[in-house]
Amino acid sequence: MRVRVLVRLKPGILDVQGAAVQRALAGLGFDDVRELRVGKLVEVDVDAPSAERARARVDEMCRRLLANTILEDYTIEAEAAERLAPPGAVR
Amino acid sequence: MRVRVLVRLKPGILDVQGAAVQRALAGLGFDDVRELRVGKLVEVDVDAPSAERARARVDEMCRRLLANTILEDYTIEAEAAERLAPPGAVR
Amino acid sequence: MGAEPKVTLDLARGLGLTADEYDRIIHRLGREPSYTELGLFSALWSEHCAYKHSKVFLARLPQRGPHVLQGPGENAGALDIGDGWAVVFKIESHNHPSFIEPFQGAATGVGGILRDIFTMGARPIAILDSLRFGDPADAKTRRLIQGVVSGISWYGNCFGCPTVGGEIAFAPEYAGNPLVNVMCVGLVRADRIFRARAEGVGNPVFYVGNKTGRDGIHGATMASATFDEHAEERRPTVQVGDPFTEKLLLEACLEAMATGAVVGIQDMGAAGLACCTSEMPGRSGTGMAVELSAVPQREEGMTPYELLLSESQERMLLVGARGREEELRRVFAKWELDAVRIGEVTAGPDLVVRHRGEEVARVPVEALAEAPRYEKPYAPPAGLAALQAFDPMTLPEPPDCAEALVALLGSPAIASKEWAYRQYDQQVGINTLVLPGSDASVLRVKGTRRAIAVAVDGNGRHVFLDPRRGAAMAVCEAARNVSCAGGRPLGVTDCLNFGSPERPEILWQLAEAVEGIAEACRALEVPVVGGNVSLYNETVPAVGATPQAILPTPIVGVVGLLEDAGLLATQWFKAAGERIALLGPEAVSLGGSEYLWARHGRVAGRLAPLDLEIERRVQGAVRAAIDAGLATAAHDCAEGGVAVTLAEACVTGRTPIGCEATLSAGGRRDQTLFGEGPSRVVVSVGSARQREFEALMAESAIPWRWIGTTGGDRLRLRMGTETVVDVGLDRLEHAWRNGFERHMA
Amino acid sequence: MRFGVVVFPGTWSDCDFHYVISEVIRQPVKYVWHRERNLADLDCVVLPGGFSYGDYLRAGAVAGRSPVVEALPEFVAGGGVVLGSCNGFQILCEAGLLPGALMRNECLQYRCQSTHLLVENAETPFTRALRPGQVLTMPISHGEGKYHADPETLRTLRAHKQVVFRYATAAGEVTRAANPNGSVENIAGIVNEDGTVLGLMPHPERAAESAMGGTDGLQIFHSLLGSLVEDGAFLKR
Ligand SMILES: Nc1ncnc2c1ncn2[C@@H]1O[C@H](COP(=O)(O)OP(=O)(O)O)[C@@H](O)[C@H]1O
Ligand SMILES: [Mg+2]
Repeated sequence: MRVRVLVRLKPGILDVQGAAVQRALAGLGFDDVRELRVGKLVEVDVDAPSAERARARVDEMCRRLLANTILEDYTIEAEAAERLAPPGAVR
Repeated sequence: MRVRVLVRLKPGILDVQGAAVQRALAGLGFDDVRELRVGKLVEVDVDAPSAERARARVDEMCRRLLANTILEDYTIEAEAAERLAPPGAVR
Repeated sequence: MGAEPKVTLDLARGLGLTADEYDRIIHRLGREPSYTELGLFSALWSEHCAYKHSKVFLARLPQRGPHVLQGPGENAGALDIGDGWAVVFKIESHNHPSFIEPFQGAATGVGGILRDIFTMGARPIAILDSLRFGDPADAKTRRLIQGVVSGISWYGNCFGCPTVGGEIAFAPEYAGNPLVNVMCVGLVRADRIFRARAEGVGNPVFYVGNKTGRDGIHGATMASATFDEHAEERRPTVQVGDPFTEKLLLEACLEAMATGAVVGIQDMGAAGLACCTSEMPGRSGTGMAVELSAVPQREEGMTPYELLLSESQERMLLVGARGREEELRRVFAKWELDAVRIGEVTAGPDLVVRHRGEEVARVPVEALAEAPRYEKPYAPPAGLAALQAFDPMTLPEPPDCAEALVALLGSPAIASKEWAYRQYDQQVGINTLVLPGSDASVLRVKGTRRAIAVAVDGNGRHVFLDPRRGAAMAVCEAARNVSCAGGRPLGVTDCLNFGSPERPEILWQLAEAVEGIAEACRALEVPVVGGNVSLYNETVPAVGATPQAILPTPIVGVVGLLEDAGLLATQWFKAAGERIALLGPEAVSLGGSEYLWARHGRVAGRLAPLDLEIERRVQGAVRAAIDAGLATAAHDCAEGGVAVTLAEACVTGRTPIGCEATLSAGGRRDQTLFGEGPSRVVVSVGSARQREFEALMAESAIPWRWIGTTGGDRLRLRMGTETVVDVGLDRLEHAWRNGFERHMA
Repeated sequence: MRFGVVVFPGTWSDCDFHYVISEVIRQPVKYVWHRERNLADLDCVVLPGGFSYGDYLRAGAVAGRSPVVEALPEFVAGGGVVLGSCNGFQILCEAGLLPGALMRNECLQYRCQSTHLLVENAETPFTRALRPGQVLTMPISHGEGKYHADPETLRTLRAHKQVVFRYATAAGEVTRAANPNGSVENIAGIVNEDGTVLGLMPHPERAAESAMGGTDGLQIFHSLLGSLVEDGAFLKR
């Protein structure tokens, strides 16, 4: 069962790295970026009988280790989330 | 236009973070993890007339800066990708 | 697994072997090699492993001396420093990988040299990095610098070895071919040095460390991948560093060595398993048999060829004592590492490689070590004589020498490199007595009164204009830096970075440079105990254009000994009212100088003369003055000449202290101030000890004179009675602190 | 006073603390392996600097869940004290033994440099030999030392005088320029409510001998020893 975890800084916390990337993009001429935030992607393949169980298990991993809830929020998604980009964009 | 970029190490490249996290989880009793890979999540809000344009623009950003294409692959997804986790899991 | 490609001359060529070499292999084996065997030869007979073009020259380097415990031929050299201790050190290049992927390339460069040190049983205590880039005003170069410096920082810091010194210099010739040379120094009990030998028939061979993937398999795999549809997946991948695993390897290896159950050990660096399984028995006249399917693997379906040639990082090959396998396994298990038995030492003469029981290679160990040696023709480059004939005195004098000095102090090559080294842990291990920022760094040897001083140096412009003298000057400068810290130079490691040896003018540079290093080492009585050669450092700027080689850049690392760690010196003035002496010859030249490059954009002219006997005596005199507690500061005159040396002595300490000095009249002002020449050192002496110092200098039989006094908040330089520079320290300090950093901010 | 220096895979200031404790302040000291849960024979546990488990996920995250760290609450409840420096501070926060969290330096680079620390609370076992307002000089060496806590936590920290050190100028002014990593309110070191667990980013063990450039770090050890000598209060056993 493949599950995907997205870990992001909590809304109130300054994302210094995101700001730096945004600045660097602006320097390259990408001045159309309104906002940019950088987070972590954790992809887990977990032994579980059902998607439900897998998700519950990964939720536990997040609480125990994968996220620091003082700083970070997390979302769990089923890996199958369709990739909305055209195949060409998948490198 | 909000777009989400997932940056992952290319297959075959040693994922030192992923391996370390997997070992750590096993140490915490999560021995049901078959594989775990750590990547980057970049969420970009870009000024664009259409989803197409936004995606094309972000694709360019990926090639120029957001991904290191020697080591990394990337996927671009529309931000609206439904979150498949139950609301309770969103922290 | 796709079928193995058929072995043909074309395939051999594709793997980098020449037709002649291919014939030799067939002749040596008495048959066609198998594909896997061809892989072994291609790797071990590569320039990188076999030194085909440089070996004839390297033999000229002096390698023996009273302190040498281990010369070239092992993973690193070793010198006896007394009280039962030895230092183990070596320098290596990671130029090509760092250009492809600056962060990981530099990081894995650090990882590789650290392993070379701890395979000898030594605990690494210091890293030094010598870097060369194009113009930092260029955005692409800046990204390279950022990547390389953060890669070194990441690996060294995470591993836990301080980076205590190094250098960064710039020239357009490096833009397409940056240099990343890393030196590491370790400490070991002199009677506990381990060697990369496979002794004792029947002893088990263990594989330890990270799993093997398809990382960095040399272009070879590319060629072979066209034979099946999996070409894309098989593409060799960039090597990625894992400093955490390396740290575990360090602790586990040292602990395993302490049990006495380790017979020999070597790290899997270039050409990975192929290199270890042939070099280790090669050194001890034995053979080895290994079973590749036992090798821990990260990817599916790896072929014998790939398993042998993979350059996955953080791996070691270890020969254990028979019957003590369990002991070894326990130590590695404690550090959460697998030690897997993959074979055993045999009576020889062959390296026998099996895969799932099937023999895939059987090659005499000696044959793999018998790469051809080339003695190709060489000749000086055509335009060199004209360049040397250029007279810098035909250029206009600067209207304002103070302005020229401020500009020179702010040139990226001379300006402070704090931007880089504040990203490096400089102190872990609590040995660093002198941090980066002085001529040499000094590390104590705990439990003794001793300390070691270390420095790396090299100047591509000097070597380009006069390879022999320029390279000799690099040895002198590194040794002089060590002497200025109070250390007696004991030994040298060198990294020879050049273009393609297939071009006669490059080979000439290499030959001359090695000769220069040898001359200087003999004169200073410092043997070369190890090093590295990096050739083919060139880029083709545009399709069809002639390749652009780097400036010929031998980098020299020197390790010296202080018998008393309390008697060390740093480069900055400590107090007002002290006298300043200039030791060494007056002769300087603007030829090949930083000034000529920074102000006039030229690399031309002749270098100042080098008298190795004077050099030796000046260094001895500086050390004697430091040992006697007479010198409160000692600073070597290098890039930028005596004016920059004095300015640095004023502003690089915690509290700036000004000075006044009178330089010899007569010459042109820019030449006197900024001209460069060897064997020159500025020393400050407390006024009460002036007479003693004079006596000591007289005894040392060197040219020297008092030139001024410290104090105030300005730098004032006179020539005769004319004041040529009078500038506030704040301006000098600002220029020096920001000259490089402003590019990187 | 019996010290234990904890060793995680990837720890590197362990030997430095061990050296300073045994050779400089000359106290009994031993290494404590990260799997150890029995700390009964110790008075002070040191969590040293390094990159435990490579710090690959977040600094200190994995070590914060290790057996030895799980044993710390009981050790502290029994009268022991805990000193976490650098990675040790990160581990204590990750384990929830100290409030807040340490994030990537604001400059996004590793920083190894000398810093000045303003002593704010001189009433902890770690700072009793000091005066409030005193300025110490100690090096830092980290990539993730930006202290973060939400406003409410910061209020509590202030209310209980839990902030022990702030980055400052040599003259003791708490300024933005003196803050090497962007820590909130220049916080460099804090204690728990009881004052028995100290976490700080700087390295006291690197400032314990004049040959290493200063001895201000020794004050923390002297405070600990003095606390023991004057009243064994925090040593209930
Ligand atoms: N420039 C040099 N000067 C002296 N010795 C050298 C030089 N280059 C290489 N050597 C020695 O030759 C041996 C083989 O070098 P090398 O192949 O670089 O070792 P490694 O396999 O560890 O990279 C080493 O002992 C090294 O010290
Ligand atoms: Mg080696």
